[in-house]
Amino acid sequence: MINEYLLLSATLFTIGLIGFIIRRDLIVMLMCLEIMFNAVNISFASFSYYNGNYTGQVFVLFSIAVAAAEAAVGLAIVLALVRITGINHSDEITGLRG
Amino acid sequence: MNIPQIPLDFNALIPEITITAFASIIFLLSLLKINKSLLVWTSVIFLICLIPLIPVFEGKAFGEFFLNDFLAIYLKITVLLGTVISLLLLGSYIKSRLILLKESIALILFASLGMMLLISARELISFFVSLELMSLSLYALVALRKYDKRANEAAIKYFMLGGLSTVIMLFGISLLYGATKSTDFIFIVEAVSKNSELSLAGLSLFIVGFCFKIALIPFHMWSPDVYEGAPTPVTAFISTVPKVAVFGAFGRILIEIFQNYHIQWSSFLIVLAVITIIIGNLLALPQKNIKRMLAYSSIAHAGYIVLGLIAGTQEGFNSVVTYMLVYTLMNIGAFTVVIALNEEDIENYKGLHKFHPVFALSMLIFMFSLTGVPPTAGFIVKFNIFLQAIKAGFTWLVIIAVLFTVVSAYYYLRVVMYMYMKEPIKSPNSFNHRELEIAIMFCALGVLILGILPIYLI
Amino acid sequence: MEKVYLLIPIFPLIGFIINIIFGRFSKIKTINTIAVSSIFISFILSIFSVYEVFMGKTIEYNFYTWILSDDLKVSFGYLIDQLTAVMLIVVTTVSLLVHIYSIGYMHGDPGYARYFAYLNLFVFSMLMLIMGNNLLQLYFGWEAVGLCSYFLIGFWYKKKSASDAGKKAFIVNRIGDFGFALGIFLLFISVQTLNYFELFPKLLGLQGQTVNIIGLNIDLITLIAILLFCGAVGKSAQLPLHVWLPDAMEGPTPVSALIHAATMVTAGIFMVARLNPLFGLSETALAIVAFTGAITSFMAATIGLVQRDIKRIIAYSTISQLGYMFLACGLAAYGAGIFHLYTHAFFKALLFLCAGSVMHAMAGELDIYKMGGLRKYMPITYITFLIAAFAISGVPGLSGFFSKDEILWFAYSSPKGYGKILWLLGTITATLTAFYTFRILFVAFHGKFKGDTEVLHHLHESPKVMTYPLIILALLSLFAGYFSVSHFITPVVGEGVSALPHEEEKIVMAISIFAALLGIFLAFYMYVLKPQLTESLYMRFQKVYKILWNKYYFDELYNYLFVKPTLWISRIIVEKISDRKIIEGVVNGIPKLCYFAGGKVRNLQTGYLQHYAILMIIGVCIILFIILST
Amino acid sequence: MNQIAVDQAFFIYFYISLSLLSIAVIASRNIIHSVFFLLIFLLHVAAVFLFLNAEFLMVIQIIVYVGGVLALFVFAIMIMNLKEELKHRKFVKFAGAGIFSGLLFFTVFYGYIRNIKLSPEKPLLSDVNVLSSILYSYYLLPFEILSLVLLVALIGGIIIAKKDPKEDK
Amino acid sequence: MHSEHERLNDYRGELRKNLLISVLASILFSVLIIAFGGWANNIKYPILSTLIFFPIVGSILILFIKRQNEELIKIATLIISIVEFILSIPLYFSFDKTITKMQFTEEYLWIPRWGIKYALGVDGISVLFILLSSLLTILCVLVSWKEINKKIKEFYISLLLTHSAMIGVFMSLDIFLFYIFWEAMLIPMYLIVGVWGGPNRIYAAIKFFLYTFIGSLLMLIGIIVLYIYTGTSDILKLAEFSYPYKMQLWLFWAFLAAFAVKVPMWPVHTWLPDAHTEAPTAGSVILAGILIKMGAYGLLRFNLPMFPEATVAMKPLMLILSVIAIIYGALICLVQTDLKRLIAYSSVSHMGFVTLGIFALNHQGIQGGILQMINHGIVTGALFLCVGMVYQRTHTREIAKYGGLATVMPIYAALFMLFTLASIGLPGTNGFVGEFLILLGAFKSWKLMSILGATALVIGAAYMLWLYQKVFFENTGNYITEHITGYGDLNSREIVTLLPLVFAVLWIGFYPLPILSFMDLSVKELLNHFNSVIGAMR
Repeated sequence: MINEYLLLSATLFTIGLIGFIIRRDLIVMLMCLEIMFNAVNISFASFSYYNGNYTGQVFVLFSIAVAAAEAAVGLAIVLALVRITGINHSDEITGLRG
Repeated sequence: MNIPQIPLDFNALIPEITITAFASIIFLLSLLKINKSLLVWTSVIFLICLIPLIPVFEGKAFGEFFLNDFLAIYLKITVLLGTVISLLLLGSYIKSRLILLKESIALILFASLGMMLLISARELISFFVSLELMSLSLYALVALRKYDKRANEAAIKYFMLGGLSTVIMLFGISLLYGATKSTDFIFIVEAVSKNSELSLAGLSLFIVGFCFKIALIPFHMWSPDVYEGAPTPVTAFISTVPKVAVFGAFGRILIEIFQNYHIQWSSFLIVLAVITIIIGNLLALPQKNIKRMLAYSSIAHAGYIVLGLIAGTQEGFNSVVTYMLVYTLMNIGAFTVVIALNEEDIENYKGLHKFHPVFALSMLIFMFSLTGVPPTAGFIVKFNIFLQAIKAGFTWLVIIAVLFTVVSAYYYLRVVMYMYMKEPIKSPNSFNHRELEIAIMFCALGVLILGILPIYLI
Repeated sequence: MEKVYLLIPIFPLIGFIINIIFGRFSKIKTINTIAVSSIFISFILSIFSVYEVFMGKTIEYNFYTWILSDDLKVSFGYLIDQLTAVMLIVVTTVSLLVHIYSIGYMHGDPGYARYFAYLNLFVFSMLMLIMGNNLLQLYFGWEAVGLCSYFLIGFWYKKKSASDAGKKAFIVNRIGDFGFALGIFLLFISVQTLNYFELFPKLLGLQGQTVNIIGLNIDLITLIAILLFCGAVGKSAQLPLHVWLPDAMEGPTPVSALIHAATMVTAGIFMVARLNPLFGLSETALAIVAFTGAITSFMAATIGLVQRDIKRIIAYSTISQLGYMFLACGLAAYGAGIFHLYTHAFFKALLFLCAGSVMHAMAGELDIYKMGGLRKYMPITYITFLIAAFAISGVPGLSGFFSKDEILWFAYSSPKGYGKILWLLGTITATLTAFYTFRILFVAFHGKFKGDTEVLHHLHESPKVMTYPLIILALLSLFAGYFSVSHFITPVVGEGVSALPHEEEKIVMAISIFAALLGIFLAFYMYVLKPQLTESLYMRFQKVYKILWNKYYFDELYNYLFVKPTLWISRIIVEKISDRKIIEGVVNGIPKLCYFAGGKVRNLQTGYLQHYAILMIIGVCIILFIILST
Repeated sequence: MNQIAVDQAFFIYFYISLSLLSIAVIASRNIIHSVFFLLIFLLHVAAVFLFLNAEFLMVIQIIVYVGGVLALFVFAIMIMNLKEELKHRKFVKFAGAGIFSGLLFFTVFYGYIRNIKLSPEKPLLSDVNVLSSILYSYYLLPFEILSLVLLVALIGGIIIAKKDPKEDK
Repeated sequence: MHSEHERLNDYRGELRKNLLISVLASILFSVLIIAFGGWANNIKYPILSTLIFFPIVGSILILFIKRQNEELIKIATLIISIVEFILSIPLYFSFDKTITKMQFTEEYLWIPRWGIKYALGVDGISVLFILLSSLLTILCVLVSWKEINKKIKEFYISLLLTHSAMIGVFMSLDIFLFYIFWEAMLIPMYLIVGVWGGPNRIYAAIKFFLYTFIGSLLMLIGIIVLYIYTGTSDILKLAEFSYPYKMQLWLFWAFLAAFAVKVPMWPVHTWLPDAHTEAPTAGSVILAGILIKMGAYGLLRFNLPMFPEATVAMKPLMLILSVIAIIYGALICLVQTDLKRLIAYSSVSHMGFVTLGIFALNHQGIQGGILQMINHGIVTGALFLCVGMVYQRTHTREIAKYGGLATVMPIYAALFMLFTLASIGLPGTNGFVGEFLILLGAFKSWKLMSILGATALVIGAAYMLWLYQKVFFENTGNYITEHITGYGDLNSREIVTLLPLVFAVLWIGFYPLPILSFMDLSVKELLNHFNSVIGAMR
């Protein structure tokens, strides 16, 4: 079963990744990050299940907390950007390059 | 189910705990109406007092979770030195710009706390959380100048790509955990051979996170943009201190845990190092903005440093560690000069020697040190890295590195050339704070003295 | 007592140093007192040394070690034997007279001090050359006299032709010295010494050894001799390196007398004579020496026939006479060669000094066709010139006759097959010599004055300080021949070889007397009796005349063959193409390439967040792929 | 039906629904729809945790994500008052390249881990008591650090997001 | 015009006074230091370290002099350099010519972890360069007196630091220390060329730096490989090891990369004309006088003793390259239009002689090579000084604009003539002895190469005399008459600057024995070692 769970995790991760890469909207990109976090969490939990120890679960706990923290900071940054420039699209912020 | 027990001794943790407490207090104080430079100077003095005490707390805490050995102490001192200088820069920046917030002091302290924990972490969860502590503080620091469009852009890019790398790294950790059934390094070392395929897959994803943080090509893309967009003191901080910690952790994981898989991980690190050295140096060549140029230069430096890891020996790792100290001094020093001159366009460095002989001289020292010309410390550490790489049999890699060092000399020297050999086009609108002078003098003398008497470097 | 002779070269050196440093601040009188007295002391000391040699002593003395490196040990020292003694007499006498003469000749020249300093330096160098006891010291003097010649030819440096001539002299000499130096190297690595006395005994051991040069096996001794002879060819202005000597006439005339007639140019003959044990071991080398001498002698004489410049004619005559001397040396009759050197020094110096005297009177005019009838205005000059002309033509009783006759006799009587050819060439040359010398005499001193009237008013005999040296030299030209140098130096160079009985010498002598008189008569006939004949001859042999007038086009040939191609190669191939294009192209190309590549790679940094992410993902894939494959 | 078959059936359901939901999140034009799809997605993940014997995680997933993070998203969207997305392009221009690199990642990665075999252990039977004991003793250090992470996130979030009239120059 | 003249006179008076003060002060100072040295002799007075650190300390002192106080800076530098020279004289007189060991050695553990030592010592070869360097530095200070008129303080500091680093190179007995000095010298030199140079100085400086840097770094790799192989960084010990042939070849090339660039050998010579041409006079003098000698010195110190087999194998190639450099440099000189550039290219040719001698691999060749290095330092240094002096008056280096200088500046013309003659190797000047020995050595070793090399005697004479003719002879050009007035011939400072070199030229020309015997044993030792290794291999 572990391979199936890993497949699930990888699939979700890939979808999140693709979303992260192709969406312009910064908030959706953040959501995609959350999807990826969840994909990883699934893999952790499944490993925990099949390895027979709690460490995976503990890690998921931490991961969730960190994801939340990241979301908070990320949203704040996006908010600041939108407030200053009115832009919330990733492909419109290309002032720094070269 | 029996619950593993660990002794709750946290002697070795005392410096971190002190910093935690101090940072919290500073944060609280920064909410009050207190003179900013007072805060800065308090923190600086606190850290300076702390630095000599760090070696005292050699040892372990929480069983094997937290290790404060010689290397960790060395790295921590480096981190704290970098932090002190960055704080000085920040202090001067806050004074003259009024744009950075007081909270930044606390954030820098938290970031360096995260780094110190990262350096000592011997267990993947602590490791991951410390890394996040560092990263989140850095995101916030970059975003601090929130009324600046470029800073915002930098923060977004940093955050988004950082998040991506975090997730990839986390995935790697999960695979590693799956393969070894543990997050404790000691168990991992034992278990890694049982499931080598999976753990190598985990390792390679795990390493991506490191590569991102130390900006190896092709994971470097954030760094020039962020360096350019972030407030310069923050750039100085980001470009050096986190790398110290990350390289420390990186080396530990590669050399202590995956020692037996040296061939596997070195195979792609070689590729990355070669690409990084070549492209990093080539990219730095046409830059017009000095911060950007330094960004690419630090990318290239990361390439050189990785050579020490590729060597795959404890000595190689030591050479990396010492490189980080010197790298911190010279890179922060260079950024300090940039702050002091308040000028990012290299064109405007023309004839600066006339107006600021001391700054120009220091910049000269930093540039030559970055190039790796004796008698600066930059040479000694680069020599050390090359020595270890050749010892491990990577002579051809070193030859490539050496050839591109010459390329790097070209753009470093251009700065010197502009400062000393061209006529000035305008007098710079620079500022001249005591903090900056102290920082510059410290870095320049450090680079010179360590270059002539490299006893602390080897 | 030996050490005293060290002072012979030292005094001129001191004179040089004093004059070159303090000359600028000194009075004229001080300058020439220093210069002349230093030479005079050398002269006196030379006389002493010659006396000692005459008494049968050979003086050798090492002053100090000059160069010491591994097996190479070279000293500064001196060796005075019969050969050196003769040379000492020639050099000190002529230079003393020329110094005195110059006091008058150079009067009022702004570079007066410089002139005397150079002259002293020259005497010093020449003495080093002839007195040296080893080959490297000879080389030292050899190059040093070349340098002085360079200085003195280009003495009036403001004249482009003068400085050009000086440069040419130096460089052409250097070409000869190139061979000379190689000869020294080859000799040294064969015998491990350069000292004459140590060297000569070892030469026999070299016989039969060969050296491989680009696949050819050449006899070692022959090669050494030829290489050394190269130096002599350059210094003594033999074919094909003779081109510098006529140009050297740009220098002050006393210099031409001293350096380019009497002393320096004879260094080649001296060298060959000095190294006679070496040359004697190689028939080939000797033949080369002899033929070079004979051909040069003849060609130079033919050129001399048509020139108009008084000094140039004498210069070609010098080349011709030097050829004579080489002819003698090539026949292993070194004694005869040196004898001719000795007599030639006096009458040729005299010729030059007379020419100088004429120029002095004529305000620097050189074209003999602008002179004429000078006999009346300058009697002393005329008479001395006449004596010199007789001497050079080989009129019996005068010094030239003895030496020339001896050479022709050795040529005629040589056991070698080619001796007769050489003799024939020599005899024809003798006729030509007499002809062109008397051509000067008749054109310049006889007939009517053809120059400007302005000049005519100032015509005068030269001051006494100039005429006395002329007179002394005339006396020497008259009587020097009675002192048989060839016998004197036999201990050093050996007897000349003659395969014929001594009675036949009279026939040779008669023929050569006849040749000389024929030349004189022809000149008299053409320039005094039937002056219009020259015109018709000129019309008849225009082409020959043109070739002779242009000196067989040697200068042009060298210019097109060597100078221009070298400059072309330097400018186009080496500098423009190799240095600027290829090497600099690579050197500057690499940074440009880097810069270009940097600019291209830079485009990857687009600023698009997602581009960055995509690149990261591709990086991850690469890492995974690499891990997968290892 | 035996346990394994049930598990497999549920797994297939979750696999399909989670995939579709996540695709829906990234595909919907309206950002609010995205948030709601994310909500359902997160709940499904919580259910997956349940299947993996991690009840506590399920609870945490629901509390933290649904109660915290999603609320944050919604608030943020409301504060920003973004509606332009509806009028604009949804994807970046080089979406094709993005999809390609994503799939490439999947192929390489999954091709790699597909064959791995783990030594089977007895599946974990969860006990919240044990979990808590471990968390507060064995993993005390990371737990404490985590508190700092949250503190920093707090500070960072607030100072970045807040309007500061005094320094608004 | 009158006041101008007066001002000039005042200036000259001032100058004389300053010079006098400097000389007196230096003598006093030296006496003090030497007295101290004598006193401290019991505790092994570290003369070499003193020599290295004295200018560094001096430059730190100068750092504290006020920028406006230009005269004081100059005087201080002059005093420091004269004292330095006087201090280096004992090296000559106390040197024991009868032993082959390194002398005046000092040794302290420097980087204990790697076993790297701060080890100094000199043999008969290096002493000569140290003395030459000390001498030339004084002259550089003197010639820069009026030429350098911006950033004076920095200039003199750079000069002193360059000096320290250069003599450090010649003294180091530790390969690591050697490298440090070798590279450290680049920094001040880069500044000297780039800041105080001519119009195209930046290009020249960067070219110089990058060229040498790339070579040095390749050598660095060689050093590391050596160090790893042997575990020691002691130069003397390194020479005692025998390395596998293949490794020798690689290392030979790695070291050659650095040394060939410095020498410079063909075809890596193109930095030299640019750097020499653009550098200020002092820079050119140091570059030509000492800096490029470091390359040949390196060959002697490393390539020959450490990689004898590779040296033998590479000998033909090296000889060919040397000959190409000789002829190539000479040919290019024939068509140069720039005074300094011509002299610079002549350096290429002359240094070709040096390498020709060194790779002849016999006593005369090597001895001649070393002597030729010194000669070249003296002569080319002097020529650059001369050019600098006239450039200050005319502000042009274009040969075509000159002419007739001999009339205007007779003393100058005379001195220049002497150096010209030395440059073309006339017997009686130092150039002859060196070239003769080299060609003789090369002749022993490979006749054809010596013959080809000797052609440069002809071409050398051609271009130098052509130069001399164009600059000094014929009629004075308009340009010169316009610019030269008001200065006239050389002033006393300039004559004083050139006199030591005149003396050296003639001294070595007539009596080279002291110098030859000085290095005799060292060269013998080198060759003995070399031959014994080669002999053992066979």
